Amino acid sequence: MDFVFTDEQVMIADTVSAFLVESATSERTRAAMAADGLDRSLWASFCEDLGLAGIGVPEESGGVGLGMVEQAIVAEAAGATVAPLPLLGHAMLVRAIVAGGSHEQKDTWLSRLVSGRIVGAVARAEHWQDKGSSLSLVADFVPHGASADLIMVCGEARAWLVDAAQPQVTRIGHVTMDQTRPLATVTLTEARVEELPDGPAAIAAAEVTGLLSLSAEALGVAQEALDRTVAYSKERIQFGRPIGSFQAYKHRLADMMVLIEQARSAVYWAACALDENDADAWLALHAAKSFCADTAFMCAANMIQLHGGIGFTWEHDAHLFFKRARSIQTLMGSGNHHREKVAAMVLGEAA
Amino acid sequence: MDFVFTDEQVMIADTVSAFLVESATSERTRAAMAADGLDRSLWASFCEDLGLAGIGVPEESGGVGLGMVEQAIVAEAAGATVAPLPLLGHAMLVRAIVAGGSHEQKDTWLSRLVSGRIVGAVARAEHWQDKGSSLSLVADFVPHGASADLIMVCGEARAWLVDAAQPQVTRIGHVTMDQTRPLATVTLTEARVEELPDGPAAIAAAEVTGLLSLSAEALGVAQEALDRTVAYSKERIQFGRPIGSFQAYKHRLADMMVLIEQARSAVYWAACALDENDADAWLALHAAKSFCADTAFMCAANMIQLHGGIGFTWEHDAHLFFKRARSIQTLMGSGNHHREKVAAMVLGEAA
Amino acid sequence: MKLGFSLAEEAFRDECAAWLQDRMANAFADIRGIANLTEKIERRKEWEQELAAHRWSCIGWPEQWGGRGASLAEQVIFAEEYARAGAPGRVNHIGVELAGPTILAFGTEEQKAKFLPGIAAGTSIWCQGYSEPNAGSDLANVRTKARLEGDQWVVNGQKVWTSLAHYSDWIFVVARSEEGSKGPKGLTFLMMKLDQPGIDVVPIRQINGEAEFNETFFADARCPADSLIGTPGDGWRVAMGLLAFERGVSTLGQQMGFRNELDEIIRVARENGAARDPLIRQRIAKAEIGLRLMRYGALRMLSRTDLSAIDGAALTYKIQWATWRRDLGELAMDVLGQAGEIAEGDAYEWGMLPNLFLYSRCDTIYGGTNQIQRNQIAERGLGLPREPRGDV
Amino acid sequence: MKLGFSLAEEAFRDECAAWLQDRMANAFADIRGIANLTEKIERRKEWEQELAAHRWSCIGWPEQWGGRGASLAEQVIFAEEYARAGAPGRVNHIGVELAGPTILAFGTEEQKAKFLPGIAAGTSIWCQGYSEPNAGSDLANVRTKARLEGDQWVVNGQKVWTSLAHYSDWIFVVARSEEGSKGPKGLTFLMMKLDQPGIDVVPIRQINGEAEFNETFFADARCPADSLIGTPGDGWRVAMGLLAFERGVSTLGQQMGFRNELDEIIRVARENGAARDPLIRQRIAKAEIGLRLMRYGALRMLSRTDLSAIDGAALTYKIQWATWRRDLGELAMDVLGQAGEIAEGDAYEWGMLPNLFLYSRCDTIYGGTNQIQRNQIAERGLGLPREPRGDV
Repeated sequence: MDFVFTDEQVMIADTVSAFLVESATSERTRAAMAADGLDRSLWASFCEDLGLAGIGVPEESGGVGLGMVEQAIVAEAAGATVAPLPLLGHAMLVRAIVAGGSHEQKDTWLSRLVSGRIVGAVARAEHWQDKGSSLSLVADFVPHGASADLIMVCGEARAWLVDAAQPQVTRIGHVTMDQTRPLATVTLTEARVEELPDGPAAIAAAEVTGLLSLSAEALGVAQEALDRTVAYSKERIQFGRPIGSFQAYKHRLADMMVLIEQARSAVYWAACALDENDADAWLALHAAKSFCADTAFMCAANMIQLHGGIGFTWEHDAHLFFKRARSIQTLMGSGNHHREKVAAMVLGEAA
Repeated sequence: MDFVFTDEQVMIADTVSAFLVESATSERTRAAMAADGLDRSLWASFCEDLGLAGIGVPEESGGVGLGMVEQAIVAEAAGATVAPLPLLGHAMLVRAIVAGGSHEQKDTWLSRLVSGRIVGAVARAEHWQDKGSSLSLVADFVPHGASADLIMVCGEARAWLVDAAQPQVTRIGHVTMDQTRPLATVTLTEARVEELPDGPAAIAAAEVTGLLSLSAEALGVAQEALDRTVAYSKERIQFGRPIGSFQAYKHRLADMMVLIEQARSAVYWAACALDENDADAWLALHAAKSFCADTAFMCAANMIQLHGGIGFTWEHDAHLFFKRARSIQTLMGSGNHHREKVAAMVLGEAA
Repeated sequence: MKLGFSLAEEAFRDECAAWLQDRMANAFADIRGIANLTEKIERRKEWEQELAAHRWSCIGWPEQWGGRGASLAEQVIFAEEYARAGAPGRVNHIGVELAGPTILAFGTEEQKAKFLPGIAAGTSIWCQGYSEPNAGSDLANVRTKARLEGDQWVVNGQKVWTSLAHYSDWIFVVARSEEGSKGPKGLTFLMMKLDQPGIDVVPIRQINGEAEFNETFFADARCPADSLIGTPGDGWRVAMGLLAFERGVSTLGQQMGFRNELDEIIRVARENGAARDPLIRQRIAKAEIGLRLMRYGALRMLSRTDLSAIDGAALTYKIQWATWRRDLGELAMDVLGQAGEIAEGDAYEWGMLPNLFLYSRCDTIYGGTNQIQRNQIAERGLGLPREPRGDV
Repeated sequence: MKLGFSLAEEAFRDECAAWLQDRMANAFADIRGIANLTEKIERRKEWEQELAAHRWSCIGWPEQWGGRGASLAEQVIFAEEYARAGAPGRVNHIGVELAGPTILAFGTEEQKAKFLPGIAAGTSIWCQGYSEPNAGSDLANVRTKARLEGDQWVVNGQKVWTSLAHYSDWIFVVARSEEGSKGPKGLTFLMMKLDQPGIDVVPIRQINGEAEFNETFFADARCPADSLIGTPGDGWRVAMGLLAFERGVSTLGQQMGFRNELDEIIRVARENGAARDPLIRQRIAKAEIGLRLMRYGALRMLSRTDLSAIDGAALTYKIQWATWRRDLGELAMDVLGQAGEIAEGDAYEWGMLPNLFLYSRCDTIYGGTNQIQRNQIAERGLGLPREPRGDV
């Protein structure tokens, strides 16, 4: 039992954070927002220079073979900069292929994904029509779906890989409230697909990776919203005093910190529980997703409020955090949904 | 349209408030708490000297024939002093007999109740055994039920008056968290009863009177909790300043005031809606009960918190308000229950 | 205490309802239901003039100045019927509800004659210049300067959050006219024509992608010497009086807009099944209760005989509606689910409910943040000691 | 980063679990599960001595002073197994967790030899004298006075909220030893025997009807000159160091008590059907999540290598658990429904859940109110400017 980062984990956290703070600037983010919400050059250097896109991939498949704690560290840093990167879908897809793909699929896709040559996404559909090697379906709300080259489509216990470039696949990229991670509608019309041999394993891997990544991202959003607001509160003078000296202002910042400390415990509890195959791993994931998303929203909303008028302008970055926080709340199940799962578990009801 | 008190209503409010502030002292309340939670001498002088026990009774039956606004004014003042009086059951019973009783029942009971010679209570039972003139049942959680002489028992659409002195009636007065209004279990074993000819009218009158009274009482509790805490905050010095000068403290008091102003609108909206037979009267009652009870609880809880250590001692009165507020929340349906009713109404669902 | 209306009042209701409904069904059907501040401005100016032509533009004003001297009950009724008919948001809200009443209360007879007819006629649109970039919530920290040069005031500085300045004819400005004065002292309240070379209006884009607010720059902007209300140095008192008018009958009209938003949430919730979720149901109920209590709070506030007295319902109104609407925005998004995150078209433009969610984040800030409201409530409403001012 | 335990640690778990479960099943079965501070005190003092006899009373202390020099993981394991076995609340909590570590950190070798064996043996029960009636949250506003008379300190004044003083042997007192000093300066930290004519302990009845706290009066109370920790005037530093020890491994034991309360709520909810209510289910889930996050927050806090550094998890812990437990109390009552308002017997005495509801109102006040916690978090954790102190 040692619930602090190892030296290597501290180094990863410092590296990824330094890289993103320097590269994922507000200017670049806003340029990506005006396009498809993806900074391709940033993603390329994330994959090539930083080499952290292969965290979830074993070394023999070209990855760096690290665990969920490291996955969370990267997602946290990405959240803190609201970076316009396809990290969520990438991490989900990579771990899904590792968990449920064939040898050929791993050989074919993992190195291309890890090197950043192709962009990945994951979609889910309620209904589909399966004609052996071709598949028809509509999947809504796919993060970065319009920018992806390879999409894993999940339907109940089955999962298929789809090359998005074929004409049988159409993507409609929507104007999305959070422009740093636009959603798309993906339609397959008798598209060529290759099914993953272990669908349930692939889907489970994608799901736990997605929930953990969103939780960690939310932690990053929340902490950065607090840090920036604290900095502002020490500079901004009103009524002849720095606004951070007013007690009510202080107490709101303190409340943010109280939540963030819990969110941090939640993320790394869940990450360790996954890495250590702990029986409570799902409980931890439901807890982390609901708690961290709500914390991020509360902190980003306070970031706007505590900045006053400037906080609600387009020009200030506060709305980027606010919109990201809201989108995290909605993606992959609301807070109420995950709390209901927790309730069923602690009340001893069957899943 | 004139949503302020008339001069007569201002006078009633001033009179009842002055009477209770002078008579319903903490000492007398604590003496009643150690007994059955009823200050009989206070009740006698409320009925005789003040003459306001007959608000709900027409003048021809010995009452003063006033409306629901006046009923609310009295309940608000009683709440503000957490007076150990049987007002809730009294008001419910009196208005029930007026609405659904026979001439004989009105003649027999109203003047005795209004003069304070007998104490009334109202009970509700889920199941009963009716053998013509005798009735058997168990009713739980009857406010001041162990102290009452005349109890109206309601079962679905029927209502009976029961003389509590007969041996076929047993009352168990419970040690109750709010000792200013103890609850009792009332058991009838082939007891003599007289049925009210219009049961539904009697029950409806009791219910609207009870809900409005509890809402108004809650308003009184909340306002008094705020007023006493404001007074304390101007006197109490910490860190070299009156604690009321600290911004976070101020903001909590401000939040209390914001809720209380809404609670006041709720109570008198509901009272007017009842007096004017407005179609929204039930909506107003559900709104008032849920909103005012929650407001009272929030304010009384803050009263404890903002008094610091002294606030949680037995010797200080804060816990009396806190316990009364909690009991108001629970009596006659929780906040969630009443909000669910509101939701069904606004969503256009059948009641 | 009485909520209902008299027979005469109900007759008045019939009269204005008939007039409003006819206009909204026919001549002005094209602007029916417009709630935001910036759509179809020209047609809405025509609508202001149509109201004026039938003496419906400012019914609470004295008859002499184009009003009807309407009673409170009549004003309440008109506000209700105006909204019920779906008549559009008033583009001259600030003229009718703030500038006009301020001139009526503090202006000279000459000023009344000069300004009120244009407001009543719907031909002069007004905006307000209070906030400044470095002042924020500290409203009295005014740096915009005014100096008297001959028979003109010359104004230099910058105002911010001047909503609708880009469509307005007049602006009222609080400027520092005494060199070296601080805080609320030495300020003067001026009325200036916007269309002049010394004034530049730059829109500010908000979180929802639209621009309703502006920065307004003054570089040797000018107005005649008699354009001030009150006396030089007395501007703070006038400005504070004006803020009090913000809590008038127009709040009821505002509430009708809220009603539409809540109704839309209810409609969507019934349609997409969110209305079956007990947690959503609780929040819909809370929203409904909050809206009703706003209405009865406004009626309590308006029914007071002494309008100048500090009153709990009036002091608490701003934070109450702003917080209610912020919560409503979150409810709207939770009812919409993921669909709420996607715009219908190809531009960053939002339908009623997502826009409510985004725009309501401004509500708790402009016109006095929730924090400032709480200070005011505590200090003016509860008499708590003032926070010590710093000297940085 | 790792949550699991090693094989050696699991072996340690088996050892202490076996010992604890045997005692709770046999020799001490009569005090199994007692959570409150005042029940069966004499038997629980015997239990302290039983723990000591087998070197389980303060396993984190050095072996020299009766401990085992246990690792953090071992301390965590022991705390878990202690609670799992249903062993009762430690009556000498303050001695073992606060007084002992303070003496270990700041005391002389003589003081260690004098005081530590009694604490380790469970024969000296301790309580603390910090708060004063006129100080409240302003802990440094100490008026109790100490003066050196020959070879003795003579103490006069009053302390309040001294929990368990009526069952204790020793009290540590922060007193003003420099005439005319103010605030945190001029204070001295003294250890005094309670059983003497100059000290009078008067219980304070709380909201739940019980009395766990006391007022403690000092009238020429005495202790030897060498009863101070640190130097005269240096008491504030010692007292603050002691408060830091409050956030040690014992928090995990406290959390096991919370676990029992939440489990009881879950049991009742399943039994009476409240568990079918989606609103209750959300709150149960929130409580479960909050409790788990407290555990992992405590583990983060304890896993730090530099225990003196200011740490977010440590700074936020008090407000976190106090607020969690207050909310739990409200959940308990909502699950119980009206039945929660009625006591089982004829006295004003409450079962676990209603008592939780009432007593948790103290939690957010004693040991630093939630307000003070937020000040600390903002000023020490976030580096925000201090609130100006007044001079009344």
